[in-house]
Amino acid sequence: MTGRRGQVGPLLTSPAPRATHRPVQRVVEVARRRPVGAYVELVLAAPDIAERSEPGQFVAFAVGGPTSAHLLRRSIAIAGAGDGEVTVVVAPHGPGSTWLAALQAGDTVDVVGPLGRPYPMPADGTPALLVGGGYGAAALVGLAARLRAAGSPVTAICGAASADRLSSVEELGELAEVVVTTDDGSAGRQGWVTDAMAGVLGRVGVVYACGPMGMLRAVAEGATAAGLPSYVAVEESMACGVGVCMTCVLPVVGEDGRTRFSRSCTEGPVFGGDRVRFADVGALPWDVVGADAMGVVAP
Amino acid sequence: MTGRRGQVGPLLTSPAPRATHRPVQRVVEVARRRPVGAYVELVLAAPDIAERSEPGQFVAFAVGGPTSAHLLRRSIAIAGAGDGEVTVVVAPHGPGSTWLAALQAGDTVDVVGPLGRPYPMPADGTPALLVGGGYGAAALVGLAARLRAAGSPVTAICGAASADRLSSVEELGELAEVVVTTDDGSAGRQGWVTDAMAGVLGRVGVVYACGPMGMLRAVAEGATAAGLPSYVAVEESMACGVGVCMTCVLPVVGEDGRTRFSRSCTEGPVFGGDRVRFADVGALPWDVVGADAMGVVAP
Amino acid sequence: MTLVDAAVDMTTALGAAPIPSPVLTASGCSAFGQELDPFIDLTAIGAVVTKSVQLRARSGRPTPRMAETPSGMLNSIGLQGPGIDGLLADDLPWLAERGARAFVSIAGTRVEDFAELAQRLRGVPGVLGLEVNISCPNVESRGEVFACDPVAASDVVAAVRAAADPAQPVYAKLSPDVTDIVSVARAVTEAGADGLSMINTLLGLVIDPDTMKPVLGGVTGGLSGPAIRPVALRCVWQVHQALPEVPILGMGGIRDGLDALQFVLAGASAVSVGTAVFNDPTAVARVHEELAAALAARGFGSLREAVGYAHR
Amino acid sequence: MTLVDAAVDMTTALGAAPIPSPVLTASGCSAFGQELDPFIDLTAIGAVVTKSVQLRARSGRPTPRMAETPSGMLNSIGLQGPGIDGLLADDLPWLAERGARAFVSIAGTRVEDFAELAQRLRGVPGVLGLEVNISCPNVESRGEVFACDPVAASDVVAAVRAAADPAQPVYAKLSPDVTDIVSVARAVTEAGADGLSMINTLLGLVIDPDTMKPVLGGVTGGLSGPAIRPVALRCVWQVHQALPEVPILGMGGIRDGLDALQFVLAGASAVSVGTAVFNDPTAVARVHEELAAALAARGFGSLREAVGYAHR
Ligand SMILES: Cc1cc2nc3c(=O)[nH]c(=O)nc-3n(C[C@H](O)[C@H](O)[C@H](O)COP(=O)(O)OP(=O)(O)OC[C@H]3O[C@@H](n4cnc5c(N)ncnc54)[C@H](O)[C@@H]3O)c2cc1C
Ligand SMILES: Cc1cc2nc3c(=O)[nH]c(=O)nc-3n(C[C@H](O)[C@H](O)[C@H](O)COP(=O)(O)OP(=O)(O)OC[C@H]3O[C@@H](n4cnc5c(N)ncnc54)[C@H](O)[C@@H]3O)c2cc1C
Ligand SMILES: Cc1cc2nc3c(=O)[nH]c(=O)nc-3n(C[C@H](O)[C@H](O)[C@H](O)COP(=O)(O)O)c2cc1C
Ligand SMILES: Cc1cc2nc3c(=O)[nH]c(=O)nc-3n(C[C@H](O)[C@H](O)[C@H](O)COP(=O)(O)O)c2cc1C
Ligand code: FES
Ligand code: FES
Repeated sequence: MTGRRGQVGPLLTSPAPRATHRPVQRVVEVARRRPVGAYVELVLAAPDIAERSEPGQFVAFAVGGPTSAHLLRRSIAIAGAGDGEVTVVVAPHGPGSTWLAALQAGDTVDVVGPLGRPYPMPADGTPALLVGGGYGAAALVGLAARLRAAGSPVTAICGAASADRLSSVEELGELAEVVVTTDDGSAGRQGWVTDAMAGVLGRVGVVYACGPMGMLRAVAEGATAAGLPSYVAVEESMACGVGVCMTCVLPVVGEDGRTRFSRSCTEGPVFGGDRVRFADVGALPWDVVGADAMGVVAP
Repeated sequence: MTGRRGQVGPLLTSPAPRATHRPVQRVVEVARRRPVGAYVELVLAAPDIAERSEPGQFVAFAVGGPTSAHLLRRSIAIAGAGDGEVTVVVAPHGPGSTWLAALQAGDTVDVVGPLGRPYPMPADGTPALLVGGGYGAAALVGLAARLRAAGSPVTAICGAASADRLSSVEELGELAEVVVTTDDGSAGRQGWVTDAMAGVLGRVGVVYACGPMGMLRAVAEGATAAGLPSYVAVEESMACGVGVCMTCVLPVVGEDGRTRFSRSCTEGPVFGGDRVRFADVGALPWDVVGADAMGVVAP
Repeated sequence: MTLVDAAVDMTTALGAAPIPSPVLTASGCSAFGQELDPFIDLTAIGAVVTKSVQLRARSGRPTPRMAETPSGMLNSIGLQGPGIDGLLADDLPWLAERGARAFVSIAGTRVEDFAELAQRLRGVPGVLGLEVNISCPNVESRGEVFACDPVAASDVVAAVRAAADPAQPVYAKLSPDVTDIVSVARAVTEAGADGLSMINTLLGLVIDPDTMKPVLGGVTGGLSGPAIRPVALRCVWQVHQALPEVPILGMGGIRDGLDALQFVLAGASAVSVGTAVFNDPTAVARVHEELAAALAARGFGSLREAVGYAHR
Repeated sequence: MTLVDAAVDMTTALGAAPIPSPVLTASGCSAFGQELDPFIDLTAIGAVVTKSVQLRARSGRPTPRMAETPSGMLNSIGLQGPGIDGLLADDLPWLAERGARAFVSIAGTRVEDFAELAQRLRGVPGVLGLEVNISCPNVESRGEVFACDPVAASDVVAAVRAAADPAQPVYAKLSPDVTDIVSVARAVTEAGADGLSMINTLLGLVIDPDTMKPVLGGVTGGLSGPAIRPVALRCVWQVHQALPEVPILGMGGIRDGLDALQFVLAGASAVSVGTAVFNDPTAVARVHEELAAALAARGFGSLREAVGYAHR
């Protein structure tokens, strides 16, 4: 297990580079809205954001309107950008995402984006595996298109707990060979995305993933074990999305081999899969830079 | 000036009695919405409230929906009740009334009502003058209908700063002889409602008013000077609307001749015009019951 | 839902006085109970905590008495109320007649006032116990608030405990506006408090951008509502941590069952719902239902099992 | 609008250091400024108040580090930062190069730490002055927070004032979690503080209803945002009332120009915008514009005229 305590061998990934464009803030209109299984797809008329965004980036919404008690922004992956529009897929969960999912065509919303670092591209033509969990698959659509344009054959695995929690299967189907898995077998194969990965790893050169942390960990570990570089878009709790609050950190191994608490909004959300110390998320390992000043000593 | 410090002669009014029905709380749907000049008229599908309400009462809305930072209810006079519907006229002002005014047909809102004491009725057939300032005129429509049904000839004066701030002129026109005044002369006579009152006081037996405090004071003083009983619906800042918070008090002379800080939500909003000590609103006169315990001594 | 509720034993106690529900009104936020009668069953809630009463009738402060603030409000009512005579003549008999329990909040500006109030309330039917509102200025100490000084606070509590009906538990109501709430809690407990009510409002101020003066006639006022909930929970947590045997009546921004659950988990064996009643007159009863459902969903057989659970 | 703005003189000062705008970032709420560069002109705002820096680089606390609360949030970042070496090597040169003013927040757990930091910052280009974050546990006093004890707080401020560049004003940042904020303000002013930053966060707690444990790894955290604004305003009001000559950098829940106006009217000669930046990355610049327009609309020719106006 590279990139973790007791690390063996060199890392397979370089840190994802910054995006080309800087973010902007806009009040935009919802152009269209469509329920998709358990989710809601919103298409925003947001040309300034659409033209700047790259696959893997996200936007951050202010929620609740002028009377809102909810101050913090909600980060949502960009599921598509083009023709002046940005698409997102929202899973109603807490108060903010529920409010977002209830937006109607014609409503306006304050959004900042594009934010975060995009998925780095492999050498042209490198066969790629994309793994999406739940609404995470939506974030991979733009990447699949860009990979195809660069000559990469693309295989995509979309997994979810049940059929209604799958997303973007159709969109990915136009760009890639798609395998579907569900925990309950209500669509595709019954099982986890990692079960489906096994057969594909041998014929790709890079792995990309987006979805819940447990899945990202399993995908990254599988890729690393197979000697493949992987890039994962993590989902840490974020307050600002723009890099100023320091709430969204997780332990990531840097280029110098040292682990730092890195902000997933500005240094991520895309990290090298072998650089994220998944097992230590939520903990403070002694070898994180600055842990000594917190009174944590080497064992 | 009766009912004030240096009071002369007996009071002309009895305190308004309680309403017949107790209030209920309901989540109701907006059936229709219509902009009226500077205001918005909302018609609510609220049969339980409609059937219980009497002219002069009000309802209290929770504002901002599930994500709201605004905890306190907004009190709005009932401008009409019948056929299972309750009508209100909202002037967008601060965040809560602006939110209410933006409600659309089909939206739901949490409302408590009917609240407060209604206008007491005079002896059948007593000619009555109704004076409404701004959106306050809306609250008089139901009263006009009830008075007419009891055989009272009704004259109504509707006043406002400008034409777009008048309300319910048409509705009142079907029930009463209506005089319109505006400060800027953009509709009706230029001037104040009190200018128009002078000519009418001689031929009525009771005066009712709803509108801003300055106007209520002038109307009440005019009626009292003419020896006429008057009933005014006051507008004090309210936090709960149901009588539990004690924020909405003003100095009112009780049946025993003593002044108390009375809650305008449950002991009002309708008070005898000669019982409200308008000049002392916002002050703590020494002769208010319990002022001595606050350290205020008789001069 | 009803079945689930029935499964959780929601009984608790204020000191030694048993109550059927852990959810009470908060002093000053439900007057003397009557106005909530159209909305909830007053006999089913834990108790009606009455508006703080003093010896004499009080007019309270002039208006404006409130300002809405983000997720909260500021008030400066000035303890308007009928005085102990009015309370004994009108309000307590009304509650007793209906079978509702009253937890009477008493206030004063000298130690003797509090003692006299406790004395007058001995054996009064329907009076379950006393909540001592020590967030009042102490006239004998240049107006410093009793609750801000462990010694002054203990003096009041000791005098009340000595004068009060032994069957009536005495709860001291603490202010969060202190450097060390645990030391105040310890002092009043040693002085004989049977439990602690916490928290009272935080001292706040709002300026009207139009008049450019403080909104409230009294300049400052008390901040309440969901805005202060994290501060209230921290106080309950700290005091339960230090004094696990002392019963706590928790309050401060409780609006729904999960809010109440947080207070219970932090160490409160009962809760008061205050400002939320202004938003929803059924709040006290609703919070009871929601708390019962939340406890059931988490596998608790009784409220008592959950008290202080977050410390384990 | 632009014409109206131009009419109001918005210049002010931190101690003796003049600044072109009274609106600053708040420590810990805009990192070291860089991330706001896409959204606002960093040279036009009063200053970038940097995240509190300590002698050594710090990892900060493990996640979760925050919880959203009604109209606010709780945080327990644990002062993650590069340490003074990193600050001097990277962050301050970046700001200085851009022509942005830095008001450097320093923190430590012993008096000597603070003094050493002040010493290291002497004469550093672009460093306008120092904000002393005394809301840190004092390792020499069983972890009691410096800001909660007038003596410990003054010790820190005296040491910093003695070690710091005389051209750099020293502001002491006060905590609201005290019984008497005026006595702390008086003590640190007498110890040499050129001004006061107020307020820091309130100590709060949130319990996760699912895990039934405190949300934050650090158990308690700091409450910020509009929820605490009335408390912050009260603190500014009280201190300005008692010490009208002492400059105040006001903060706590400022979200728009009218919020900032309230602080100015209460006695602040400059303000910091903290948590609101998380909601709106342009907040600092927007608040400047809105405050200028609000002052103009009220007939003020300059910001200075409005400082403390509500007391008159
Ligand atoms: C890079 C990124 C991309 C994401 N993409 C999507 C997406 O495409 N579709 C989707 O439905 N959701 C997505 N999420 C998750 C989404 O941000 C959270 O579900 C949402 O913020 C929760 O808000 P809430 O009001 O429902 O919950 P609450 O728990 O009330 O949120 C409170 C606060 O915590 C933060 N928070 C809580 N959970 C998360 C989380 N999982 N991630 C980040 N912040 C969180 C919120 O932003 C908010 O500031 C993404 C998160 C990240 C970090
Ligand atoms: C009996 C009664 C009847 C009313 N009828 C109408 C009506 O028919 N149409 C209409 O547009 N308005 C009416 N009002 C006024 C209306 O209640 C306020 O304008 C509204 O509450 C202001 O809310 P806001 O969010 O706009 O302002 P904010 O200033 O943000 O309100 C903050 C708080 O103060 C209270 N408050 C502020 N101003 C008033 C006020 N004037 N009266 C009562 N509470 C206030 C609010 O209810 C809220 O609790 C009536 C008020 C009363 C007391
Ligand atoms: C309008 C109002 C009046 C209050 N009056 C009293 C009072 O008389 N005595 C008292 O001990 N507390 C009083 N309180 C404080 C509440 O009982 C409670 O401690 C505080 O509001 C926090 O709870 P909440 O956020 O649920 O309202 C009052 C609060 C409000 C909002
Ligand atoms: C995430 C976060 C981090 C903070 N870090 C610091 C800090 O390092 N040093 C400090 O003095 N204050 C810090 N604060 C406090 C703020 O500077 C400010 O005093 C407080 O949040 C109140 O202002 P606000 O409501 O505008 O945020 C922090 C606040 C937040 C929300
Ligand atoms: S979300 Fe604020 S720094 Fe990442
Ligand atoms: S509005 Fe609460 S008592 Fe009248």
